Amino acid sequence: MSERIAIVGVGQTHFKSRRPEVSELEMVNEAVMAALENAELTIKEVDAVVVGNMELFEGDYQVDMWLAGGSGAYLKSGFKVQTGGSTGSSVCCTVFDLAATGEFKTILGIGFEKQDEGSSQASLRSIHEDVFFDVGSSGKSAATAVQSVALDMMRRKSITEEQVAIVRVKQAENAMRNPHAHLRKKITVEEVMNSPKLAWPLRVFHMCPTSVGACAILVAPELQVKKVSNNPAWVADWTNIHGAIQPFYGSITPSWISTPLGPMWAWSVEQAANRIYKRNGITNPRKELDVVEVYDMATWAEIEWWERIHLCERNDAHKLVEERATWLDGDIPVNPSGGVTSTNAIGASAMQRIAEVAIQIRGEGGERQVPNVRQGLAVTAGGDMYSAGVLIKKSL
Amino acid sequence: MNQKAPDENLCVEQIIELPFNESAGKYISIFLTKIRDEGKIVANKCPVCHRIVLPPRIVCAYDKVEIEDRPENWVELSDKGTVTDCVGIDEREVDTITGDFVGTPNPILFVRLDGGDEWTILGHIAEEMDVSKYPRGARVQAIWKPQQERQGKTSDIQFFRLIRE
Amino acid sequence: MGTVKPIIRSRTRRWKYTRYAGRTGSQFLIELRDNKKIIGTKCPVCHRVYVPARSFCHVCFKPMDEWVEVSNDGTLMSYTMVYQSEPSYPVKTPFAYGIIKLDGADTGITHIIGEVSPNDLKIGVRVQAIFKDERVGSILDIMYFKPI
Amino acid sequence: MNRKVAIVAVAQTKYPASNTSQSNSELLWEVTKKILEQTGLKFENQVNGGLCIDKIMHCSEDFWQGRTISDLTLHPEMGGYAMDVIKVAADGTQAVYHAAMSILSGHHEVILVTAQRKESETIKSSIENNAFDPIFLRPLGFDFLTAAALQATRYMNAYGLTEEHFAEVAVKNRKNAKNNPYARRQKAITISDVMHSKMLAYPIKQLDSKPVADGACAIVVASEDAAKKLTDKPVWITGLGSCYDAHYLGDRELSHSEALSLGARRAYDMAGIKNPRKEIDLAEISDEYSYQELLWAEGLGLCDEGKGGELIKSGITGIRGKLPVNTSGGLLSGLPSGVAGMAQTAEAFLQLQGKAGDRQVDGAKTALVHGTTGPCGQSHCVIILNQHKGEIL
Repeated sequence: MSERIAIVGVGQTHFKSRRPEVSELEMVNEAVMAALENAELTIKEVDAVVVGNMELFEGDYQVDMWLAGGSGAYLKSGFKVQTGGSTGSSVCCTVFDLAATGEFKTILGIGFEKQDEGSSQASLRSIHEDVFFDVGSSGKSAATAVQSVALDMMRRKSITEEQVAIVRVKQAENAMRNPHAHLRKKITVEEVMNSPKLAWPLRVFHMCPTSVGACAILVAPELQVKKVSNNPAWVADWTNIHGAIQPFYGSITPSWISTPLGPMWAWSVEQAANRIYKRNGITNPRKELDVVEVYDMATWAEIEWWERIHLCERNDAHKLVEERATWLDGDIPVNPSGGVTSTNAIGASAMQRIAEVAIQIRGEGGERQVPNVRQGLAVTAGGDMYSAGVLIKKSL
Repeated sequence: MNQKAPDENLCVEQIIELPFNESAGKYISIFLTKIRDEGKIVANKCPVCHRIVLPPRIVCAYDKVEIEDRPENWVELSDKGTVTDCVGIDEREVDTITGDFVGTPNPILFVRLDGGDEWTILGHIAEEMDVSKYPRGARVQAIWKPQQERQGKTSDIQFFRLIRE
Repeated sequence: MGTVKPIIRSRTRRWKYTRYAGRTGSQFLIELRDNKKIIGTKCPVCHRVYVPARSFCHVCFKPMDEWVEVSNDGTLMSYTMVYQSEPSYPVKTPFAYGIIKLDGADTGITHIIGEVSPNDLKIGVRVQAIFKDERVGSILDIMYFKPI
Repeated sequence: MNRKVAIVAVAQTKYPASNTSQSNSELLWEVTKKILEQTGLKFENQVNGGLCIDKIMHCSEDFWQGRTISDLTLHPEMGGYAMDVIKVAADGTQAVYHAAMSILSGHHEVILVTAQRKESETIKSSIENNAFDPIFLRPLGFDFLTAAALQATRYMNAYGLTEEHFAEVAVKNRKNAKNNPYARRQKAITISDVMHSKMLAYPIKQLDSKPVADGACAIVVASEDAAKKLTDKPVWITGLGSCYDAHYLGDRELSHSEALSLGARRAYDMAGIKNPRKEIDLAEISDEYSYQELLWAEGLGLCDEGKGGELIKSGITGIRGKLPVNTSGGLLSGLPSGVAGMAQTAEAFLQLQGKAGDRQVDGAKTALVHGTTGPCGQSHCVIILNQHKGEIL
């Protein structure tokens, strides 16, 4: 049977917009060392290393090769996995699978991005650039995707622009309590509402930053967990799902323009959560979950995900704002870390969602700790409609 | 000698240059040849769900079955259609290597072509710069380049122009 | 729709990167540039001296903070004469690559071997670093290693 | 290990030097379609429980398509909609490794593993250069060929091997390819042909080197219960091992591979193999450059260290030898990198099912598949396949 597994350590660098003083390898090593320290383990107890990032963002082919010197992979098993923005959660799901075989003692998963070394814009553009569909492709930025979600929410009267700004302030407040977060600055509702428009109703302050940093997790099967950890975050379930029905081939992108099946991104997020709920008998997520981390590439997305993962009824997101339910002291805190809106080093972002839930379960959240966390959910979303859902518990 | 932080943060500038010779493959080649030689937009139709797939593909992503290259599976779409979304280009992207602007300054149009279904949306550019002229539901038509200038790319269509019906 | 000739299109994709050498890499390159010196780092556990210098001993997985200056002379551990031309090669073919264990180092540095004919390339040959006059802080500030 | 995992089906395209008539996605659909037809399987989202493909493991790398998220335009052709999909960015053996582990985890029952690559569409060397340290190695222009050449020189020098030894590997593998219907049609070559082929980087010559290839491969990996329902001849994956080496060539003793020995030991231990030379009936070994088949054979313990030359001379690794190596024709006959490890796994599967046609190794029961990722085999993956699932205690 499959082994029960737990996260026994989490490590992160401090996230910034630039880190010219360290190489990519040195930066990754910081997260690895932090994870080992957090788990009170040495690299000797690790027997597999799984790495993930976006190849063209730093221009590294088979980056796990060069990184072997700093990732700890030397003479250990492992390989690289990559999807889109969900790369970090794909690494986690891979690590969880490996751990559940019981064939390994401890597995290290690493997600990172050093966006100060490349041109993220050009690398992102390469997603949809096409020789044959050579016109009209530049309109497909992440901002366009979020705009369509935002417009839809406004039409449905799910949320007001002011409420979105209030949620953005919540994200900033949480980030200020998280020493690792990138944007740690107090902002006001007025500042958010007066920030420049990107594509109405989307504003600059709603969007995630371009960050540099790395995240690492250590996962072990039960037998090893009992030996090495007195504070494991048990990974009860995980799932990964891909939702694009018609890929961005050339200029055709119904992926987020309204399709007969709705925006695909949202669809995969909802599916990921639904699978986890169904398999784990969760019928009232707002009540049964103590903390939630979502992949909020923009403030609007966080709010859309509230509905998609059933923290409230459809069109009722505004109620969660009115009740301040998703605030740190609310009944269902979302993104105590400050979320992707505060920190976005792409390859690390999705892993940080899972890592933060583990941190909360382990009671290591410091100023941002949510009291009495027994069970938490992380849901991620990334380019080409990849999503993952991970359920983490204090005890199984 | 003990290590101290270096006085400077050195870096290496690198440009990765990869030449590609991409084949469009069978289905996209049919699509592009029709554009180039006949000024027609073709799509294909899933034999199971009858969804129309634009650009044509060998497989229906939804049903995961092959859309065989048979006459009954091909559909010719009109070059007229309805705007579903229009996105203005507020800030033009500059290529970090060449310093040139990327793409055209024209707004990006998503056009649901007549003769298809809710899936047959083509992304292209609008003739005029004013986004507000292209509200959802506006009717537009493709303006083709002259036959001799067409190369078998979607840019063989110059842009979409508003039409009155 | 019958057979059509496959449409094939050429284009070149380009991306630009600024790769940071990091704290150890920077110091190594600064020494090359300013002092024509080659430096390594020494592992506090296994005492291996790594050249080029780097921040961690991958064997002991320990940070290294002890600098060691090694000789500009060393011994050829392996070599190849390259005839095939590829865009990434910094010099015209034919040219030689080698792995050189510098005196005082425990690992080999990989570089170009210059002023050498194929017949002189042998494992065990002594070589010396030849620096460029104009140095910018790059591994290519060493023009090549040449047999002595 | 209580659970068992087996390969139940494989599909391949042909591997020509260049395939301009199919796009990447059309190549991929060719193998996915064959798998669906062979097994009758459907995808999880298409059925209401029961036996179905419940995960897709795709193997590709962004560089080869010049596109961030390389799998993005390929999902319809691997059945990716509404499915659990993970992309492994390494050699195909690592994707099979990951898939097999996911089955052993108890979280999946049937996994479709796919890979496709069109090496003819861009320049391999220019991509490979980016696998090296960006500060100390990349500016020097290294690619896998020149790194391999340094390794080959060191290897020859350490044990007195000659270029002829390497040439013999190329001759043997090209000969084997003649009987492999998926391999491209090429004329037979002699030692002299290899020795007189164009010198690329001493001691590696044109015919010592993997030619450019296009193609796709798909493999279905399943749990014991599922496997038994899907085929009466499952091929069991009894051993899995993987291992990284150091990155810098000068940090490694290039003439032997500690990482491979370790990776192989992991696989042998899992499979309960004590004497690989006796217990393994055939091996598919990564032979991107001819010397590598010998060096890796040493690392795998198929001969003593430094005895790779004797191994090829003895004929043991010939198709009628005691331990045939690369009956498929190997990478030297033209397999796309990345896809290569999967194609070699597929070959071992066909051999153990007794379906290898004219290249069938009689009585083959246990096979070894080996793949590498990175320069000079910086990362190795070893898979042991067996006709019998074995009861390891």
